[in-house]
Amino acid sequence: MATNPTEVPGYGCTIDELMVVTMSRMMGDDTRAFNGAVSFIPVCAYLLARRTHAPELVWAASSIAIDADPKRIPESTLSDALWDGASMLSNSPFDFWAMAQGARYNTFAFRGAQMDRYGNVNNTVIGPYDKPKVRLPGGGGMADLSCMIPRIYLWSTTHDPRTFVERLDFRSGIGWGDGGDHRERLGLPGGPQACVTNMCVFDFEPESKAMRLASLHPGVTVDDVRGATGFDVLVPGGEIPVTAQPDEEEIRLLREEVDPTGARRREFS
Amino acid sequence: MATNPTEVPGYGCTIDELMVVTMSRMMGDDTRAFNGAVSFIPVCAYLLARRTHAPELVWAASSIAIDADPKRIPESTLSDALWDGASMLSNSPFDFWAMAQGARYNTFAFRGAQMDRYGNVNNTVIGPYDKPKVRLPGGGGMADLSCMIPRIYLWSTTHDPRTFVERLDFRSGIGWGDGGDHRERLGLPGGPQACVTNMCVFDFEPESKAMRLASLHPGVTVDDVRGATGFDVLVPGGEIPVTAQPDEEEIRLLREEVDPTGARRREFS
Amino acid sequence: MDKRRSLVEAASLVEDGATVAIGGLSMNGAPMALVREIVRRRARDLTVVAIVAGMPVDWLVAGGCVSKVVSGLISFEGLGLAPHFRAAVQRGEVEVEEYSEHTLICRLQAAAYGLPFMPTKAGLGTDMISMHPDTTRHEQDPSTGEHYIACTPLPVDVALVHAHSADSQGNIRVDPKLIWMDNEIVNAATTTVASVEEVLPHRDFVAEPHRTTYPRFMVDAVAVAPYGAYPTANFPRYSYHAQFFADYVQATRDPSAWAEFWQTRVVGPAEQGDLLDANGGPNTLIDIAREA
Amino acid sequence: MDKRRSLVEAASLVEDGATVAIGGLSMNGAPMALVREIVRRRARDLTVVAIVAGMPVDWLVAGGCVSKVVSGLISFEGLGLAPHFRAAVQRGEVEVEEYSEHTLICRLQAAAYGLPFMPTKAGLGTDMISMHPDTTRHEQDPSTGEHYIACTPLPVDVALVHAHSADSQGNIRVDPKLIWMDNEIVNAATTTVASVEEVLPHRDFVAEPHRTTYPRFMVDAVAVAPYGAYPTANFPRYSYHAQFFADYVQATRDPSAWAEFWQTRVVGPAEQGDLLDANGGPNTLIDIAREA
Repeated sequence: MATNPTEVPGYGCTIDELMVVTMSRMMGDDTRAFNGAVSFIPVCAYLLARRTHAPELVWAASSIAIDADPKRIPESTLSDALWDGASMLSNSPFDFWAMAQGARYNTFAFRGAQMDRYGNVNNTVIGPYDKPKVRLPGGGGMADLSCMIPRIYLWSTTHDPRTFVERLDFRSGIGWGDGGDHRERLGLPGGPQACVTNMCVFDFEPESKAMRLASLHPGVTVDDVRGATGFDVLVPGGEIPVTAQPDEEEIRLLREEVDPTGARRREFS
Repeated sequence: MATNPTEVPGYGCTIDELMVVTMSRMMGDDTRAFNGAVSFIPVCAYLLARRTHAPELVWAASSIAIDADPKRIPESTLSDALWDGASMLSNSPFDFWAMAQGARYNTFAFRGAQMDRYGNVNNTVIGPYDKPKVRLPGGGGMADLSCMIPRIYLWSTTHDPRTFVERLDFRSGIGWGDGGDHRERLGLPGGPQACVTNMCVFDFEPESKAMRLASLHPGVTVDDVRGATGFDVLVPGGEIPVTAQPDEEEIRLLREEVDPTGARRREFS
Repeated sequence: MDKRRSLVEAASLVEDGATVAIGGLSMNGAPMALVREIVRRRARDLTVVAIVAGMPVDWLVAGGCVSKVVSGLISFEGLGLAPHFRAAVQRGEVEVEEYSEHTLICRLQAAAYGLPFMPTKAGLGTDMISMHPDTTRHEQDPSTGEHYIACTPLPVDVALVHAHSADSQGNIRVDPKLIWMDNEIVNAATTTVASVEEVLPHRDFVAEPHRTTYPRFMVDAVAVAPYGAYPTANFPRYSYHAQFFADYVQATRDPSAWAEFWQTRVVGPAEQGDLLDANGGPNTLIDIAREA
Repeated sequence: MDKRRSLVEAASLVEDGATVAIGGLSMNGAPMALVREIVRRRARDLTVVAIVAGMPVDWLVAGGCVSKVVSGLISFEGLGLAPHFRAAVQRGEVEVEEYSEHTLICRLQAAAYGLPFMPTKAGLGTDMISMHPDTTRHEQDPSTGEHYIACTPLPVDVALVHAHSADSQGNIRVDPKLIWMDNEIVNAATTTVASVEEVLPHRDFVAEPHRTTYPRFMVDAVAVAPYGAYPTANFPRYSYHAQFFADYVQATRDPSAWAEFWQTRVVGPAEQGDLLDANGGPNTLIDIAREA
């Protein structure tokens, strides 16, 4: 079902593991996160961060099970198998949506079949809406949570020009919108902080809010990223750093405790 | 604490009992009622109706405890002592207010320190709002539920010109508003159906929506009612009926099962 | 009033052309036994409201029952896309009116609460809003200038939910009270039909009234359906059946395999026991039992 | 993070001039132990938000702590009017900003949800609305012409609630989850302070996570206060103490009786045990125990 992600040269881990560790290090003790469907990479990242540098981090499994500590990560990240060890099972409309609207949660990660330079995503259709070439699952809570939650993280395991596009076929969830101060004008809090892909890490240029190359995974060049991205990538002057290497302990925890069955590799199928 | 209500001449019961039985007979199997604070008369009426002619009647004690069957009626009609035997304890904002807004409940009874001819009530202040002569408890849920619930019943144990006034000092809850089609124009469902007092029963004239004498309690004359009412009472032509006599079984059930400690008399203090 | 009905009787409350809302969320708590009876009686022209769902919508589409899906997300998550739903939409046979989860919740709440709209920040700046400006209107507060979306009422004819238990009067327990968005569809619906794992004596509801989720007067019919959410989960009693999802997706790749799968493993079996028998019997029940 | 604090420390989070919202409803579940400490430390100039309440507001007014009450209803129900509240309002010393219950809930929700307003039909055609047209605006939906009330946000500095139990991290159980409107004030508040009957081991919360009412990250301080709702009720553990209410009302009729009552039976006792001792001791505990 899942193909094996590639080795990261010289890092003693595979690309899924580098992505998890990279995202994990973006989280802190003040992170209050939850997850939606098919969110293996961020779920691993939250669980790993809690085991390493952010013990106070809040994570609501499936947006339901607060402080869960699952024995394994199942095929569905909305599954009850993810809820073991929770100290609260919250009631969806009354508890979860109240907390999300009030930004009691502050962190949400999402991906899409398409993503544009401002971190807007499409998970609805490829092609025209009424007669789509590909009908995708739908935006789910993306349109909601991208408007409610201040710290948005994006990820993609398929960094290619079909995913990173000049123009979305449909905007299911908002990133920085049309860029610049668009979110602010709409009264929306925060915005996308970073995008972790299987090739690199993007941040967002503070003025234009366009994706900007922040680090390259080992063995990847700026030209590789440019060639794999459907829009013009902002590349800052000077040396582009290499994405930092995971510690041995991070890799061990991820493999042995956080995700022993390798659910994270499902995103590479 | 509570003074004894007067005997109803020839009926073998006291006025509180006649009021309860009269209100009880207005309820049916399709009644879905709840109660607020200090609502002894309607609580007794719902419980009695369920024991006599309306076994399917729904009553949520304190707006919380659905189908409760309390052993006694306590000093507070919002008290947990009223909840015994319930088949559901509902969660106030999420369950109760959803059901009230959606008119899943259809029946609500309220009284006020002042009431006008259209069945609007005041339970907020006597005198000017900012420097009141008497500060009353407040409207509570009156303004809400009088807008949400289609079948409104009013009652008063103090039928006098201070209670039934030409003009309220404050409109805490809406009856028929300014009369006529005022409720309809505001998009509000139904309206007051009847007002049961210690002297008589009022209904509402269909066009003007003004209170109209429907029946007189034994020993009370039309002039008595006129003298005790601060606004002009509509009196229909012909003989005004006498309020129907309670059955012996109704009185027995009320005294022995519904309200053995006589909490209903608290409204006559 | 005795609200107990057979699954067939309960499912018959969903008339052709109705707007029917389906409870559960993704792999959890869908009223699959009721959905199966709707498919078996060949209902037609349904508008299906499903906030986040997969298998129930795919069964209804595969059965030819659906003209429109009003939804936030339809998939099998890590186990694949909903294949019949996807194909039917791509062929133009089924219309999708897509909303986000919260705008859909707000539309259901507006219907339930008798309000002209419910406001939310959800969806601002997305195509989810520009796509249906009549039902999700982008507005600005006249006093503060703040942007919001006014979500108009979405009335529902029948809500279908699966729960843990009921009494004969139709009081319903979802236990624990993890109700996803089921309350929203029950509140918005004219008629509510519930399948339950078991019927308990009324006295059990009186003994623990805080565990009751829906009161009798909001429920129109109750049908007993053990494992009535299968192949989705009924937390904490049983989990979803991953193998069923995998076999289902596999079968759709070959028309003849699919015809047999559909007949033998979905619509053919007569009762709940037969359905479970056709899908692995006791081994499946052991497989989906949750670890304590 | 250990959120446990003494009652004195917890109550000190309510600063002079703060807007403090008080949980419970009428005779049920008010955070009386916290209120008593606020009175004892002579807090001043509080704006008190209490949807439907009695004794906690009367104590705060009697203690001279209150400049404004934002409320739906203040009384002791069948046991009388709240005497200090009433007298202070009639003397013009305390301002009352009166709302109805639902418009107040909507104002708290608007604050909690970050919305410019929440709509409701509540209050249409009443003076409750015309009294404060800025915070409860009578509007008409531009599309349908339907009337509604737009309730603007009511931000709260501190929410005070009483609950059954907590763990040391601040996870809170209201058990059963009969939360009145407490969720609304907790959601709307910057800071939440909870008193609880007892602290339980964290593993008890993990064993039955569906019984948790508020998660640790929404709670700032937890103070243990056995009988912390006394003289109001803590369903299902104990009922309100009717005799206390009767004695209280009686004492207010004579200034010297009142001074003694206030000192010996309300503010004087040091700890919760002393308070109960001063109000009848074990006989009172037996009196307020609920019948099984």
